[in-house]
Amino acid sequence: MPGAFFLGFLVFLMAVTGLSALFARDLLASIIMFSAFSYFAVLTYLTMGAPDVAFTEAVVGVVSTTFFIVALRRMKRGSSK
Amino acid sequence: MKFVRAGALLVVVVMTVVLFIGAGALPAIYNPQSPASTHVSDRYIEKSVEETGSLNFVTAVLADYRGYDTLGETTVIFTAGLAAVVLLRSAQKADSRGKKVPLAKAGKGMSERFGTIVLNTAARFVIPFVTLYGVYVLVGGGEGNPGGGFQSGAVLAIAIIISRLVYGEGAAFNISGDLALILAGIGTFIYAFVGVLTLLWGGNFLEYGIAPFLMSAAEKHSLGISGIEIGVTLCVMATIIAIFDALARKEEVS
Amino acid sequence: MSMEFLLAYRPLWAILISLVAAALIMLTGDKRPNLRETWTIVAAVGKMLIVFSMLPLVLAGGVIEIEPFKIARGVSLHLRADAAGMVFAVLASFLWVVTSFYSIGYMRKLQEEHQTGYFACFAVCLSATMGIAFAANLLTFFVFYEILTIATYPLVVHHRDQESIKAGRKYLAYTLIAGQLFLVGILWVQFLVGHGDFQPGGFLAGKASVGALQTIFLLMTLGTAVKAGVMPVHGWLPSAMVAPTPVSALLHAVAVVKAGAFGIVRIVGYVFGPQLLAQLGVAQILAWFAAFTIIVSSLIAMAQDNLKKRLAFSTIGQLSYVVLGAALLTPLGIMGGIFHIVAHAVMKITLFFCAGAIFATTQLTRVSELNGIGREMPYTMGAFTVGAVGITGLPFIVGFISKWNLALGSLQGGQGVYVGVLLLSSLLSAAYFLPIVYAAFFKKSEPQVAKHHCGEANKMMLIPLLITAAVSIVLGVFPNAGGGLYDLAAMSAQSIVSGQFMVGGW
Amino acid sequence: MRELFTEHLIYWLILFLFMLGPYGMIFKKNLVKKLMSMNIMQVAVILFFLALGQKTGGTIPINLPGLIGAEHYINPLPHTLMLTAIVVSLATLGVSLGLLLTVQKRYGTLEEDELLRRMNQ
Amino acid sequence: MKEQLPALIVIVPLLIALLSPLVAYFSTRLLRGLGLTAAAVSFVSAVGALGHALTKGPWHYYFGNWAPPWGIEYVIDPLSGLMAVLVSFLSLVVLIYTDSFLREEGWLKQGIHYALYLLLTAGLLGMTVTGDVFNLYVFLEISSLSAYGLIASGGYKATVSAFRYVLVGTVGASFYLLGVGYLYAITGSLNMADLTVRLQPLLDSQAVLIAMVLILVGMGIKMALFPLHGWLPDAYTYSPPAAIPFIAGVMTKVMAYVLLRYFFFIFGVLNGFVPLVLEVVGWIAALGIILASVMAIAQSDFRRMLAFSSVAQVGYIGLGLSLGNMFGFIGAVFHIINHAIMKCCLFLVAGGVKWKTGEHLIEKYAEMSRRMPLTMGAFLLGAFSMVGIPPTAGFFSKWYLILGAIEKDLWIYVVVIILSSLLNAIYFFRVIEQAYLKKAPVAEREKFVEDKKPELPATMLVPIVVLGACILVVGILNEPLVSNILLMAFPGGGL
Repeated sequence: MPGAFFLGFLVFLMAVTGLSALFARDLLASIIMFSAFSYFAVLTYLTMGAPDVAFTEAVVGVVSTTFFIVALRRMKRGSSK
Repeated sequence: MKFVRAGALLVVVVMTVVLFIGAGALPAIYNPQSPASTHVSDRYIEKSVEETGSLNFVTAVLADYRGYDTLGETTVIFTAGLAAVVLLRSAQKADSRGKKVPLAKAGKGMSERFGTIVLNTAARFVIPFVTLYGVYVLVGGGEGNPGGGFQSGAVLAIAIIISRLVYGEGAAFNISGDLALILAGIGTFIYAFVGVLTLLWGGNFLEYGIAPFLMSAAEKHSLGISGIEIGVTLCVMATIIAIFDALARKEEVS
Repeated sequence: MSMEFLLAYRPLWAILISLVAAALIMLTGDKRPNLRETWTIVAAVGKMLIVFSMLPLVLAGGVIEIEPFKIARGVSLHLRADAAGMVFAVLASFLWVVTSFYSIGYMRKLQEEHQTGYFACFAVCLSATMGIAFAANLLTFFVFYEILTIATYPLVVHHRDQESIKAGRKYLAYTLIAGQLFLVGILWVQFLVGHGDFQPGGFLAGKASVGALQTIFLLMTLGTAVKAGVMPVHGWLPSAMVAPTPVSALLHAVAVVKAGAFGIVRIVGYVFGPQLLAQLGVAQILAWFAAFTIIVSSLIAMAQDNLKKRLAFSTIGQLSYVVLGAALLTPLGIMGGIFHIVAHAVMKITLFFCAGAIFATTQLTRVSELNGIGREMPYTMGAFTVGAVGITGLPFIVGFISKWNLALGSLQGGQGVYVGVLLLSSLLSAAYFLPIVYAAFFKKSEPQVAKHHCGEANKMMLIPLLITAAVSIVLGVFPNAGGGLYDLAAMSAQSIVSGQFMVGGW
Repeated sequence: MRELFTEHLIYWLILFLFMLGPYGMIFKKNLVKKLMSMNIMQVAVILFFLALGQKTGGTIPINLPGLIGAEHYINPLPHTLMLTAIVVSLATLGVSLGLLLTVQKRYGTLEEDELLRRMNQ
Repeated sequence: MKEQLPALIVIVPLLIALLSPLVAYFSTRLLRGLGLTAAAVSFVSAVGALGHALTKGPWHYYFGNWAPPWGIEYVIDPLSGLMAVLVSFLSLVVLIYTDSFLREEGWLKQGIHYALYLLLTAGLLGMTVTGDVFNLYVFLEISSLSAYGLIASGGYKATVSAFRYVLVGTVGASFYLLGVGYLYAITGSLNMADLTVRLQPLLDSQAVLIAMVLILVGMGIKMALFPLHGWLPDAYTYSPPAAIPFIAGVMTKVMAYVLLRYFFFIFGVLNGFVPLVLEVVGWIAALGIILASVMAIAQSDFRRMLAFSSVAQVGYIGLGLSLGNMFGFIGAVFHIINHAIMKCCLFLVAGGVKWKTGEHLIEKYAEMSRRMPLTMGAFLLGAFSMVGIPPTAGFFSKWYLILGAIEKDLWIYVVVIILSSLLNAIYFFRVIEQAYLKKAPVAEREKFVEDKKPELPATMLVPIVVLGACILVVGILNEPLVSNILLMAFPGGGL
């Protein structure tokens, strides 16, 4: 089953991006790594043959990254005082 | 504090080990005879085309066999919208203490625009296609390609967010926070109302086959499915915008 | 509402009448004060009539039994007016009438506040007492037992000052812990036997191992002994003296302590039964505790200068008479114990009324200050003398009869040592009561007493204590006068021992 | 042993991702990172469900005219469930970010211990 | 419409909630009216469904008319019917209570609050009556999210505690979902009845043990079982007084009901690893009862004390669950009912005192019985019931729990229950002393002497008194409740 190894590799990639999202020092860096994590999740779903779920994950990934960035902007401006 | 930290770490490690050992007892991946692939899903695959008239099995299961789950699902996203708005609205001074602000202009705070010349032109080009694609995803779902209420709602929301980011809050192509919340409520209400309609016609909740139109069962089901898909799209789009508006709103008075 | 339905459900009406009165007092009390008293008196008299109306039937050997509704799975609210229950019910209802008159006089004299709460809790206490008297299974008994605990708490903390709050806390600590232990015992019996219905002669024989039965007996007697003030667990009683005197009178003579003693009689007679207890050998231990309490409490009483504290310790001693009577397992002993509930109640309530009257009129509480009070308040001190002498066991006063039966009971059971204990306690009680009487009448009166020239207590307090003194003399001469309590005691002892021939007696 | 490895490798990786959630939530100081670990945990559960639905030789669960029979298609049920789970994760994300903004606006910090200190003052 | 009752229980509050923001824009009075009718209709249909379940046996309602393993079904059996009646009744009562708190809020705030409240009701009702495990997860999320929203709308400290609640709650939900995943992996079905049948042969396999542990941890977090209760005290203390009575009273109980449903019905109490897991649950619950009661004694804020006492009382339900026999089941379910009513009543009292005097520290409760006699009367009943004084309902749930423990010969649990009712007595009588016996400082005395207004507006006082009366009524009428409903609900059928 070639799929298993490819799948395993993708999930491994997800694990790497997930860990680096958590252990990045700067918030913006971790948010970027987080969107990479979501991106690899989309790829994993595709290799698992779930187009609907992949599409939704992609869209939700975009929206959640936007939310994170917007929230971060307000926090940066907010935390200045 | 140290002690609690160590205790928690211990619990997490133990839990991981237990799960890893337990994973062995799970049925092997990819084997077609695994209980999950044989017990319930075969009927979805074989009968969903003639029963629900939708080529995409996932949409069939999502909107028809387990349609009630998706109603719950849409309500979840609506609740999230409510919670986010009530939270950030209470953070600001309760400005509109009861006096009615016309919906369209409600929440028309000044928010800075990122619109430089490059972004303006790019946005002017991108937004129509994104919206068109969103509508296509909603309509195309029936003909057997992936897509449906959630995806199209989100894509349309992205279109509006792009316009909101680039042209600021005054952009024509924008929905105010309060209006978005009400729209989300209406969207989910459409979904629930389709269910209530089937109740009124005498069937169980969300039983599309009971509709009194002169159509084959499959067409009735696909009509029902597209009905609720529209509700879902409206709700998801409006909620994402409501949450975005709540997050991005630069409160006027700090 | 057909007639026999009304008659059949009398035990329930006896309980409910004062609950209704309590509700009425709470509703109307604040606005129109004297309504409080009228409701109390109406309820007291009504309850007495209901209870006395059941007397002839029970005296004739009959039993009024009802199960209005089920209160738990497999257990119903089971009320039964049997001989032992009637003794306690007649006593409580009669003394409540007297106490309510007395407390009206006492409260008016001292202008106490919170009187609405006082009278309402009084009424609830009495309905709980009725419930305890008529309970026919362990759960019903326990329900009313706990209601009594909770209803007495506001009375103990009546003065709302720091000292009474502390006393209230102590009272709750003892009684709640005891209640929980009792509950475990009841549940264990419920599990073993599937029901908790009292049967004369007990129903636990052979139902569990000896060890289990002994533990159940320990749990249940601990649960009731706290309220009966048996020595190691009597701590709350003296400190509950901070309550106003009618409450102490109610606590010590009519309701709470008697409920504990009555509980022990129920457990010994109707749950375990004499034969089983004899086999288990635990009755001996209970008898030793009772004897120990009798002696030690009398010794401590002598050292108490506060009059009410001295009466409290005397009560602890007298109550252990009842416990001793029950623990003797002989018909005469049990009869003596049950009758002593009546005897002690009547005498001790007289003493407390006198103490209250003295406090109300002269604000004196210490025994050392009472020299020469006899000349100031002749009737009060006269009644006090009757009560005091009655407790020491003078013939022709009711105390003697029960002590006599107790002595015969211990002889009948072959445990002569307890006769010695009874005699010694009579001497000790004489030692702590007679000095008061002597000082009151023959010593030169103290300056404050003379200065007061207060004269007798007011009528509302004087008449009740004279009545109870008279009753203790009348009962001393004709034990069956009024409610035929002596026969009732004999009948209940008879039914407990079931079959053993009853011998001797006055 | 070898097939045990290939059969269940995917599960172990998924469960590692799953346990990353509570780990990150407890040990990461920054509230935003706690939020991310919560999200990672939810994605892990989604992966787990999808892995359950896999079939060798199954194509995507969309009806191809020629192909009849359940063994040709991948099990659509987990996909439906996971659509719901993804949107739930978006919903909780939206609410939590709203909460974070309010906390940050009031207490000016998102570090856990700093926040607790300022809260209890 | 008669035969659609199970759907109406959940759908009516859901529909009204969806329209709340729209209706609020037009008229808040209409919104209040609609909210009350929604709760009332849901209550009536729950009672109707329970009646049907008791007379004609469990009621299976198929959504979209798809048969169970394929579609979602609602099962109204005596247990879920009783829970639905309890939840909808308390929701109706507390809805009347919250009315006066929202009077002066903005229209959108009111609309959102009503929507969140009705969604919480619909979510909890959905969880009690559903027969599908994944549907239960969806409604779990609906109720959790609306609870996060309700708690967070109570000021800044509430926001921090709400954030922690979101994190811990979502972790709990994910654990639960993974548990459902495991069950789905080895049986292939999501319907409870079908799951029960297909699990029987597999009960000794490791996967079922892992699924059990996951669901137990997941629901344990949502139910605030002892070691997993970290989020509860802050969430209950800082949340707005309008929402907390319903959340505190009902939410943790429905989660406990889900565990009861899993362990008594789906896994079956006697086979496979279940007795082992239940014993562990029992020990944790027993430990939790004692420690939480001790912590409750140490609190000075009335609501925080109630929060810790909630954790202890949930331990009772865990204990009842772990006993596994009939009396343990009856004790657990009966305690769910009692504690829901008691805790709801006590938090209503706390909210009422805060509304009238703005106080929530216990020493500020001095002489409160003079100022608010009826409210403190209801508090008294609640306190007696928590301590377990006979005529009230709390005593009888202890009665059945101890009976169950004796039947299983687990004397440690008997000691734990007895010890904890004494601990309860300590911290409740501390408040009773404060309210009834202590004198208020002179300054406050004048304040309340001259305000002639009734102690609380009627819309707040009526729910408090009604729940106080309920405690007594349920206590006295516990036998018919147990024999007719709970015994029929017990999986093996009553004795």
